[in-house]
Amino acid sequence: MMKYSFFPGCSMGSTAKCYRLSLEYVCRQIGMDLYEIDGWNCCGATSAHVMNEVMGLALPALSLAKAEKNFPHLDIATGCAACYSRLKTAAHHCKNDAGVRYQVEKTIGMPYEAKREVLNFMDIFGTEEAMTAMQEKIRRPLKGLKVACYYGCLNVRPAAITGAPDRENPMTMENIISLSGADCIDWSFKTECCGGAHQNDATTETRPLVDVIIRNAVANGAQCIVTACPLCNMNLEMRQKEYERIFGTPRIPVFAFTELIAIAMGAHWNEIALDAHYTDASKIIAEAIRAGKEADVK
Amino acid sequence: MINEIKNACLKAFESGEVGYIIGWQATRFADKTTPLFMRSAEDVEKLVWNKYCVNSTAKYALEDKYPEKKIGIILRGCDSRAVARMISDKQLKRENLYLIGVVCDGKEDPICATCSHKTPVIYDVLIGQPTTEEISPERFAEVEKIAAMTPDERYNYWAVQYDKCIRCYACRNVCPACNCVECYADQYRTGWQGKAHNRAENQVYGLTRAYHVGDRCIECGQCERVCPMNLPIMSQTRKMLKDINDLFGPTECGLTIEEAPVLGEYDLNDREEFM
Amino acid sequence: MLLPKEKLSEALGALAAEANVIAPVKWEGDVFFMPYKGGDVCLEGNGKLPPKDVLFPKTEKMYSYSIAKGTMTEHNDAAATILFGVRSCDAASIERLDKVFLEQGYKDGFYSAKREGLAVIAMGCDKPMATCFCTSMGIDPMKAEVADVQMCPVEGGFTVEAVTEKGKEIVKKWDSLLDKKSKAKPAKVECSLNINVPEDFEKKLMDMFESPIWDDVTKACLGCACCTYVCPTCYCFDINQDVHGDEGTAFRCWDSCMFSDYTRMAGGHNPRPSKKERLRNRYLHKLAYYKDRHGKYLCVGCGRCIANCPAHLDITAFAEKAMEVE
Amino acid sequence: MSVKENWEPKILAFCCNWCTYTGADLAGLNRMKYPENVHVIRVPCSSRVNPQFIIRAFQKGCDGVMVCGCHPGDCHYATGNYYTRRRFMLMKRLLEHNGIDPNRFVCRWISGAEAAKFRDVVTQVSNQIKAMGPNEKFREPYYLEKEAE
Amino acid sequence: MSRVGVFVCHCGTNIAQTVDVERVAEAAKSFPGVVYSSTYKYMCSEPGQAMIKETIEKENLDRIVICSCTPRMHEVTFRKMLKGTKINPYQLEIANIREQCSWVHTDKEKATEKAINLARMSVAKVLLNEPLHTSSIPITKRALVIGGGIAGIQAALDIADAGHEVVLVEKESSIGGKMAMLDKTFPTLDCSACISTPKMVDVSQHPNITLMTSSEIESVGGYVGNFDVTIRQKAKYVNHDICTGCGLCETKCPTKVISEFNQGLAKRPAIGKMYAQAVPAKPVIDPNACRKLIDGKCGLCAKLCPLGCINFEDEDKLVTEKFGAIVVATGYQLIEWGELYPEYGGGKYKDVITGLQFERLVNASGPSEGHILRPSDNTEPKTIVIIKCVGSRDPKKGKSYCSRACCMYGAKHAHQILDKIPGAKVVTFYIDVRTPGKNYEEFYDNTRHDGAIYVRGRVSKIYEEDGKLICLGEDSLLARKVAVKADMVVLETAMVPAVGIRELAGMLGIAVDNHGWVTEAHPKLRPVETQTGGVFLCGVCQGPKDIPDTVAQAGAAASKVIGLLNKDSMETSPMISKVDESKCAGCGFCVKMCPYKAITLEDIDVRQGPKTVKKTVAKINGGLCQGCGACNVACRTGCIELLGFKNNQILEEVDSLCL
Repeated sequence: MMKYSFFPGCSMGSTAKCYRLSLEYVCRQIGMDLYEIDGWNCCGATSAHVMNEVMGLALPALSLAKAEKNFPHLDIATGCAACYSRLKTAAHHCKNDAGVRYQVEKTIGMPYEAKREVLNFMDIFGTEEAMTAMQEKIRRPLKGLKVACYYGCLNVRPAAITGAPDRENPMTMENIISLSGADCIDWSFKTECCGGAHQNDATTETRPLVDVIIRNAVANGAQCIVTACPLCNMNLEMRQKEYERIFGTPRIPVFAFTELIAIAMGAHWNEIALDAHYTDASKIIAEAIRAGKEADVK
Repeated sequence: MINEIKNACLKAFESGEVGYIIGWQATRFADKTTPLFMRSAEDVEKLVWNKYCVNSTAKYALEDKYPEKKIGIILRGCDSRAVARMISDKQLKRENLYLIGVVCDGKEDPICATCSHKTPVIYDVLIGQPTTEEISPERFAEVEKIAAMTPDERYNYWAVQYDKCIRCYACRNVCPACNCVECYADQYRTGWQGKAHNRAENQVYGLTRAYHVGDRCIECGQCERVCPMNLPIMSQTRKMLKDINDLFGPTECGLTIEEAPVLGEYDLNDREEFM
Repeated sequence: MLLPKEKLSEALGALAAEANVIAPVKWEGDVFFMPYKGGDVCLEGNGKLPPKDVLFPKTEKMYSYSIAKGTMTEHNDAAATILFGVRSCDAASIERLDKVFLEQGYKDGFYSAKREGLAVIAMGCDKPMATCFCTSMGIDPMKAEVADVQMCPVEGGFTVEAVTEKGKEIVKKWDSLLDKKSKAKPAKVECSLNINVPEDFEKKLMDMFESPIWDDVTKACLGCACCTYVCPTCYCFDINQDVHGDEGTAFRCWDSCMFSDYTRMAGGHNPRPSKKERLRNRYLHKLAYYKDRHGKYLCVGCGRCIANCPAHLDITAFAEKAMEVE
Repeated sequence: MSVKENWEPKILAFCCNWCTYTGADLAGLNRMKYPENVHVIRVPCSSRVNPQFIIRAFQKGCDGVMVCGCHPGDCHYATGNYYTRRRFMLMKRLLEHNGIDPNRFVCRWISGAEAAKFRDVVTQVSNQIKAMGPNEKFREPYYLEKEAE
Repeated sequence: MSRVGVFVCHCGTNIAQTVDVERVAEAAKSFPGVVYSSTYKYMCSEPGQAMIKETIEKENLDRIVICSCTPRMHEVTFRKMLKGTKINPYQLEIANIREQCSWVHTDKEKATEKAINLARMSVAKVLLNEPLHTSSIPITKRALVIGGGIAGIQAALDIADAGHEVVLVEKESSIGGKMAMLDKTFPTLDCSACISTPKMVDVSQHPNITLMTSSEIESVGGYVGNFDVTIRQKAKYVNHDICTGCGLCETKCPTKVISEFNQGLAKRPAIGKMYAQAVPAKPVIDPNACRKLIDGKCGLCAKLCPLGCINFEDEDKLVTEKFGAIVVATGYQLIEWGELYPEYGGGKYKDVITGLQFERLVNASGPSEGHILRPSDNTEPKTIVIIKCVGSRDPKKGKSYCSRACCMYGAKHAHQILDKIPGAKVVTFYIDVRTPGKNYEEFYDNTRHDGAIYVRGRVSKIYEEDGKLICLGEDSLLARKVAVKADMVVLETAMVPAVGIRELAGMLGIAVDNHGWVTEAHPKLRPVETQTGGVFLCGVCQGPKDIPDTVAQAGAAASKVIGLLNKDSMETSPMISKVDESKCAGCGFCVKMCPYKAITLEDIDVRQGPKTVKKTVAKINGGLCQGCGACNVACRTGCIELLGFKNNQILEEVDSLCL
């Protein structure tokens, strides 16, 4: 039963277009239904809980409460690492601390019992059911494509809230990407910080962070980086031209992990807006598809 | 309810394991019952179950520590806690007992108002529907009433009570927590307790017994029931229980058969008030 | 003669002027025989504890000594007392105690001093309690054995009849209050609890020493001393010292045959090791041994042991069961 | 309660041999001064003091009782004073429940080096009890009669 | 009626100045039981004691009270004095009228009054004193040492040299422990093998020492002087009696498994000595590696062995022996840093090694014959990073304590690298450098002088990039980030207690703290003894320490054992608790309260009417009971009483105060 209530988050509709379209494509392919929570609101991302503790929990809790009202028996799925972190923290505190639950319920003006789990798409696609469903739909394996899976921070940390088994060397994305036929490389900067929101206000300090990540990926043979969070995606890809000018950082495309799966399932460029990438990605993809076909022929 | 208990007794006798079963029987007075020791099926007829079954049946098992066959006991909630008390004090062996638990409906005894365990905590067979239990708010009412007095008032209150005491030791002989082989009061040579009947000796007896059973008292109320002079003995042990509650965490005694009394334990982060 | 009800406290007040009067008074929820200090007297039922405390106190200081002063003094200062409101059963118990303390060769000095100074004003029973069975023990509720003055409750007051010289002096003090003309006679009264004790019941009981009924009769007993300490005719005592360095006192205090250490001998042997033997001994003493020696039952049927026994044992139930045994 | 002029209270102190008794000796060694009312009974460990002794002391006419031992954790017998702490927390409250004035029963931890603390505690307790006057509660009739003479 | 003598001492003027001793003696005459009282200037002096002895004879006294100074001073003296008389030394009470009376009061009247009270209390107690006799328990003159590291070896040698029999039990197939793995030892840099192997040989050749390797403690019973210990001698599958240790089997054995001794840096055959200089120098078969034992194939070594020592049907043997004393020397192991520090690669990178692995690399008899080579590609590393406090001083991830020796052996490693690899670069990341010993600081200075770079800060991440290990860290003194491209990283990991210490402590009845280090009787005053009589400890099992401290403690523990075993029997203090079994109900409240586990519940036969039945009663082991009296209060019936402080004695003392 692959049914989830869906919290899209702000970037899914805008900067993370590729992620959104490929995600919907894959869901269509494997028959997973996402029911968008009607009247969902901003999850507070990295700023709300800094300003006010209760507000930081109430904002996500409001959407969770609405989800609990509309679909009381569905877990909540969300794509962005920040939304995932905030929703999960709110659910965690409301479940375990009656005092916090009371304050949150008073603020949002409706009951919220935190009965359902909050999941990100790596958890969802990593389930047995989803993996077998995707396996059947793979038609164009991307043979030989070297991929570096990048998790960032909030998808994995803090372990107390996310429950990630291994916070230094997670492997959930690798298992999913290997379905698409691509080879995931072993590298050391999977969970290093990409600078997050500070890429806008403290660029000089955070610029080297992305440089080091990309260098380590390339040094370990990666042709592209795959992420599961629109913010990481944007930080790693958008300013590569500028880094190349300053540090001479090599340029490699950065995909959302659902894009590779969608391509491997046979999605056409414009169906998943592949051309919207800052760094041209079509060449290595085409090459990998061709290698995939030859392997089929043999 | 009475027939179910009788059937349980008959079944116990048929099983052949049980030597005798302790229950209640009527007396010539309508408002009194006396303990009944059923040895065979005919005795079971005499069994009664009404609101006057106030005697505790548990402590009689102490007199027969090496029975050939099992001792059957019909247990109300407080009797089951008495059996649990004596087992965890290693004075009774669980395998020597065949326990018929009966969910109590409250008896003609003031203690039943603050009873928190109408359902027996330990039994081989249970009769009646287990009820939801919670500790009654009135549990420490008596203690708080005394605590509100000034020290002198408190002393005078107790002085009057202990002037009444005739040292018949009924409270000791009925209390399941008082299960020593030889009571300190009977060891006249050691000199703990004088024989004279005066207020000071009675106070020594009252306080010593309260301290001895304080951390193991199961609040069955038998001591107050049996006292011919109606002394408020329970308020002494309940004072100890209230302090144990406040100082070392909520306690109710006689709920399990391996219970570690509070005074036999220590905890490094107990409250420190003697610095 | 008749003493009107409303004049009673005045009458007692008159007596209290010269001697100390002990009367049944309500204290702490029960009726006790206590020194009378005015106020009203409670005449329903009987005292929780028997009036024997007046003659045979719970704790009685007998002698005290001091090595430093080299002295030994006896404490036997018995003041004249008037015991009011004594029921026939308690009066009978006084007669039993007299026989034990005074008529067995050795006259107990302490008891006899108190007994001489005592005047007993008996009060008949018009409403015996549920546990009373004095009639079955050959006691007339309206006629006390050792009474100096016999009073009986009647309509509107109490009949007064002086029996002994002491009685006459007391009645003289009440002269002004008495209505001499009234011819009221107390009605006959019967106890609700009756056991018709057969002739030579004591012989039968004594032969039943080894009978199996003792097991089930005594099984429910808790072995406490409640019955002995509320019984008007129990007269066992223990003498002990209260030593303080080089001075001390010897005192006499109640003891009970139901206690384990009552018959424990040096070396630990105990002829009555368990409660079975002890309760048997108590029942036989009340219903057999004393009657066998002195012709009267030691049990006066006051019913206090039945009312106060924690395990609700009942001497009359035992008696009935004993009668059934051949 | 009028206090007779030159009445001196009698105070009993159970002191554990390894800590408080040593501290008391040290106070003597340093010639510290404290009132004469406190009489020390030496016990191997404060866990040897049976709370029934406290009742006995009041019965036999003491005006105040102290129980002193090592600080928890320093006990020569490792866990002795943990039990002492629990026993006397409960007995102190039971005595108060029965009318004994809380200041008449004091339990303090005094180590072998705290001679000054021993003196201060003893002085404070005896002054307190001197102010309170003789203890009428729990006393045996013998003492009440002796006082009457 | 007893005849008590009261002797009041003037103590020069110490007492007489503020206590009217004559009046005390006079008042004492009126106490019940007192037949004689007198005073003397110095009761504890020779003439004083003579006067007392003479009076005892003349007045036919049977108990005495001495009012003098504190009993903690002269109780022993007066008890010795009474040994010479007909009075039992314990029929004596001392009233402290000096430290707690004359010295602390000024008012003579009140002080005398108090002295009389104290005297009366002592007389009241002495009237109830019973004669007590010290009982003695035999001492088996054999010692058991658990653990064959340098601590166990040194303790065993010292005890054996004193002429006592020692059994040294070692879990591994050879003694030597961690020291045998080391190359050099700080601060003198003398070779570890050179100073430890001679001692190991001494152990094997010492007539008084029985060596039991591949053996573990199964169970411990009894008490000080009379421990009966069951030892499980695990199957060796090789008959050591006839084996000469030629090593033929070792060379021919086909299966190769990871060598634990070499910390996983090399392989070892299924049969063989733990290491070259192993003592006993005889091979042992590893049951979970040998193919013959696992699936019945092979058995080559049995065929080849000229003397036929191999026996595949060998089984564990349980041996029970009696011992007088036990020394725990179980040592330590290094913390499993893999799961705790994933940021250092969690064991993925081959070239991130622990201190002991480095010791094996730099050790001449190690897998690389002393050349420091990278385990990944056996090339000589040029830049080496040493990280200290991995797992130590880190309550969140590892242990909260400092492991004491790593600063010194870290500096030693730096020195060895600079010594063996010319032009090598050593960067040591540290929090603080601790050099707490003789010539330690000088050794550390020389190392820095030789060129070791010390960076104050922790390494936050190690990752591999084109063959190099990039260590990201910070230099908190210069407040700047540091990244070192290293060829090899040595982690100085924390020491943790040896596996199985909690079970062993449970068997011995000794305590371990929350980390698992054995709790000593007193950290400063009794560091090598434990709470249980007859059980001693030495070495790292008590807490992290270096070799000099370990050997010093081993000597101390040995001296304690020798002190105990020199006596044929041990006097137990007579002031122990005794149980009156007729009144004991077997409720067991006292058992839990005894800190020394001296009380056990046992069944005894009791006649109850015609039948004899089993009755549970408490029994006290005189050897273990230290006389604290806690059990006396636990017993409501009062049937367990501390001799010398019985309930009636203390009650009499309380009563006599207010007469």
